[in-house]
Amino acid sequence: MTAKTTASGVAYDVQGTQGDLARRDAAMQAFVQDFAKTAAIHMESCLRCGMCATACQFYVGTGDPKYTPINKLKPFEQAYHRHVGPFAPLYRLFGIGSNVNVEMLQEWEALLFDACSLCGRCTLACPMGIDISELIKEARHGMYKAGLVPDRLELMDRTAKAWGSPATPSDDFADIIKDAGEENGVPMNIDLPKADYVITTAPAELTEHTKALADIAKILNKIGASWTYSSEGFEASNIGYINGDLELQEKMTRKMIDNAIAIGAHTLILPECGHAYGAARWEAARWYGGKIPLKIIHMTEFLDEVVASGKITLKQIGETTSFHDPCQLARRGGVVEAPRAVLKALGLEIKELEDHGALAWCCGGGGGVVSNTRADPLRYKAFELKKKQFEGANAQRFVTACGQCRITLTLGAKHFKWDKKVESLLELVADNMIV
Amino acid sequence: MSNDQTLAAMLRQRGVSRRAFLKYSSYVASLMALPPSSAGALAEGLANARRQSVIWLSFQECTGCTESITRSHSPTLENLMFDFISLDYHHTLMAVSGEAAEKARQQAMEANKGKYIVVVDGSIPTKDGGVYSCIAGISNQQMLEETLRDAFAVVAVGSCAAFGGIPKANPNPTGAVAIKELVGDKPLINISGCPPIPEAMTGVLSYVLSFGKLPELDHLGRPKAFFGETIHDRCYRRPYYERGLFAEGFDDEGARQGYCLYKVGCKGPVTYNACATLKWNGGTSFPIQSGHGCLGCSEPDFWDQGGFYRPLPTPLGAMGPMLAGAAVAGAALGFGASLSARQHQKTFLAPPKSGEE
Amino acid sequence: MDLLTFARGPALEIAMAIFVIGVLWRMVGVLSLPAWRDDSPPRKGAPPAWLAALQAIFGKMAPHRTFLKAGMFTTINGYVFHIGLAICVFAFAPHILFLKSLFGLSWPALPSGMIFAVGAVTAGSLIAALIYRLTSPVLKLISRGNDYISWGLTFLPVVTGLAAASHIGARYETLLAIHILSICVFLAWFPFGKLMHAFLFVFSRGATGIRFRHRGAQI
Amino acid sequence: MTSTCAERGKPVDPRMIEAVLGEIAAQLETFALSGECASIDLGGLPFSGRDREALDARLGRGEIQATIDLAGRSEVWETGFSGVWRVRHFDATKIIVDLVEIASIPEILRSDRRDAKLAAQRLKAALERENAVLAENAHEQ
Repeated sequence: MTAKTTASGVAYDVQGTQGDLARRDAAMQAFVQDFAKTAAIHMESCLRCGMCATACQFYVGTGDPKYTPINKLKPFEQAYHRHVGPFAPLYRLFGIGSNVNVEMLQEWEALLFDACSLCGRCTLACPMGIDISELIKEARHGMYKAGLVPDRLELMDRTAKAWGSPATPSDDFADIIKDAGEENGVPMNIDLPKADYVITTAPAELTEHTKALADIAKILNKIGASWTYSSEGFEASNIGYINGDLELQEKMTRKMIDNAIAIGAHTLILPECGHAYGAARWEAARWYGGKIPLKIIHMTEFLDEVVASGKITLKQIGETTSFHDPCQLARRGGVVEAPRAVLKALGLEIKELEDHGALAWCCGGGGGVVSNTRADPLRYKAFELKKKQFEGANAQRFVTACGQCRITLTLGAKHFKWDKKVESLLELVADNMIV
Repeated sequence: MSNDQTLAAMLRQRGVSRRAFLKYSSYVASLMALPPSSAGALAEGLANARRQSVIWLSFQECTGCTESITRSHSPTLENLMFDFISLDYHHTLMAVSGEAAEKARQQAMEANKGKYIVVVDGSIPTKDGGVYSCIAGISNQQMLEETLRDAFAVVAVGSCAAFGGIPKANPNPTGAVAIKELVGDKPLINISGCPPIPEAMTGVLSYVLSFGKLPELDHLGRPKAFFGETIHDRCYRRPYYERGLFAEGFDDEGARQGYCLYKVGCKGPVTYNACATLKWNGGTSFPIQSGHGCLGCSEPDFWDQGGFYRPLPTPLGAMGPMLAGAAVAGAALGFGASLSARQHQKTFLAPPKSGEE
Repeated sequence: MDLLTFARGPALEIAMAIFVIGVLWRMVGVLSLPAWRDDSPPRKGAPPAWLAALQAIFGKMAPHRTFLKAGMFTTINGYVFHIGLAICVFAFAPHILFLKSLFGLSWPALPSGMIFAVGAVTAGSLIAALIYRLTSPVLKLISRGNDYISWGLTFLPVVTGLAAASHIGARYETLLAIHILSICVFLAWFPFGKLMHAFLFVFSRGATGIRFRHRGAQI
Repeated sequence: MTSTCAERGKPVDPRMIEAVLGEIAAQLETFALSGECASIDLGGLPFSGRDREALDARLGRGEIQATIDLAGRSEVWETGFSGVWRVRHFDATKIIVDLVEIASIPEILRSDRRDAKLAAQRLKAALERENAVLAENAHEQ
């Protein structure tokens, strides 16, 4: 692993010992294999109108045209036209659609990883409906194969492979759960052979927000559900999904699903994590290879369910709050109403941000950006947009439903010496539940 | 009739004063849109001109052009034209025939060497040695070449002579060509039309007679005075075109209202001629006024423009079968491309190696 | 053969053939690629795929208000020249005759003067689009030859059409021939450049509509 | 050049007539100052029969009217404005040239001196012939 700089002064990381050509070929092969019908249609359709730039926090934050979302796809696009598009044979015959070289890929590493949080705002801005965010995620596959991803993300990848989680070895999981139970005075279930609910976690809960582990347990205990944590397949934040490591994505998905099936759960509860929702709720079936025989829901959806069903009652807080919609949950997941219903049940008056719901700005840290310290300056530019909207909404509280968003926003607040505390929806429910 | 006298002297003998030249010249000036003040110069030129020897050659034609000029609509005035010229040879009009006729032609050529005007109607067949039209034992091409040798200028009258016309229409079995293909560098005026407007013929001849030179011509060799504007430009139905009011057929309400005939195939917008202003049959009417679209008869290859009733902006060929074939070919290429892409996705760089493709 | 006969005859025939072959080649080539199967359970109340696609195809006609702030010019100008082009192409009597000869369908025309005015506005709007493309840093960066060629080949039929309608610059039959030839070039380029978006937008928007509405997400 | 039934229905366009009158007025002024003659061909203008009538009504009739009988009839008259003449040539039935002339006298009315020269010879010859006949008769008596 080495940090380097391209001729134009862009920092990039390199993994592995492949030669330049091998690296380029690995990327190209992965790019080429990735294209299915929808991606191909989208590759054909760009009008070069620049609308996507207006939607991208990294372009708006910096004003640098290279952060225009469609520009981040340049090498991927060239691979498409030269090898997959309907005129690819002509492109190859006449040697047009200039080929991608390793220098280009090095240059694009930062554009694909540092300057994209996979937030998908560009997709909504595109008049042709091109799902740019999805294409960037696919382009990352080739970058991973080429050993051209930010070192911090690659480190998490290797950790996840070795430990089953980028946060902690599987062997330590049971202890973390027990500790969280003791600290918060909540009885915990761990590694029960059979249960209706399996609770999964993301690194945020296993490191900074361990109270969340107890919070959900508290609620499940209250409703008298049969539930368990499991040392096997507890990790829902699928780092392969973010890094472009398809093998890891498949492995993590299968491990989590197979384990839940083995336990006989009818519901798998995903943690307060955005990408976990994208990877498990919408993509898991592809890796599982068919319909999954259990329900996969996000923590927020679960909270909405128990609150709406009246199984728990909540104290009325009676203050104003703004809600930060995690991109993968709201924009790309369709969960917009659920968190608001829960906030209302808590007696909170919602003061919406200027852009909220499906159109909310990203926290700036999604898609691995928060873990990739190299991207900090860019991330703070994005945070400023968010901060401005919070201040505009003028609410007392500031709630979200994603641990990574919460960490990103907290880091941003710290950087700008902003004294707003970012709260978790789960925590609010657990703390205000009438026992 | 002697050709040494001036026209003025000749007419004076018949008791006609110079006023006749002035009136005639006013008429020609008006026809050719010359400034009215030029009528004086034109009259003077005509009065001092000698009677012009004209040799009229008819080749692959229908005699419609001759019919047209002999029925010029202003007989009392335009008959003067026949006083100004000496029509020394014309199959249809001359009294003599056979060898006597050919002798008249030879005599006229001898007597007016370098000064006579050759008027041609009809196209020239060139295929198979020109056997498809012969007069007096020689092919039309031979007769034209022989007659042109000492001519002052050539006037190709009618679309057959000017552009090949109907004989040249697909598949052109006789290899007909326009006169301009055979005149070399002789000055040539094309007065196209099927038939041409008689005033255009008399106007042009008067101009040449008076000024001794050719009038201003367009890129097809036609006098701009008569072929400078399209039928559409001067059509009285033009306002309907601008307002989007069209006859859709020949017996619908639009046709009865006198709306624009563009949709039923009128070629007025691309046809240069003076029909809309001079009109026909003594200024009575012209095709569009009588309810039929312009055929475009004064334009090259008017017979092969896809049909008189096919609207101007439509493609000439029948596209249906071609497009069906193209669709099948396109779909096949598409499937092929997609199969090849799938294959390529599998095999591209599959056995690890450093070079690509 | 004069220029107009060439334009109305062989040129148009070849251009139409290229157009049809190219469009089908590209569309079939893309649409017959294999697709990922989505076995994830749809969000409760998600519309069926066809409806989801339609929702996106129509829904995407108006941008979300938040993107309008920065994208106002692109959006409004885009609407102006698209509607302008549609009016000029489909509401001008000679064009209707052309289309009728191909498809057998006909509809009422707008007055020529109105078409001329719309054509002039369209030409102005296209020029504005080009100026924007040449001056905006984002567009300068992402524009390719394709964008400029497609612009030029869209602009040409508009100006040659205006010239033909107003008889400016040359004789009418020459202007008409040039106009038709400009359309021939436009048609021949169409399948290979971004002009294809006239067909692709249905599938591009539709695919995203299906993906997003399946998830219960807004498009 | 000639009015036709199709055009006859056209309404009078007052702007066109005003424009022609303006042109006539300007040319007339020039003629008055410098003696320079001018001529306007109404056939070259998009004039209908009714337009001509309206124009002639505006110009009015002056003191002189003449008819020329030559290859069809011609009519010449001075309008109500001295120096402004109307010259109208007919073929057998219809107008073929229609002019407004600004001059002392329209050219067509003038007798050409070359014609006059011949006429003089003719007259002289006629007189001589007459005298000779008279002389012969006298001699016989």
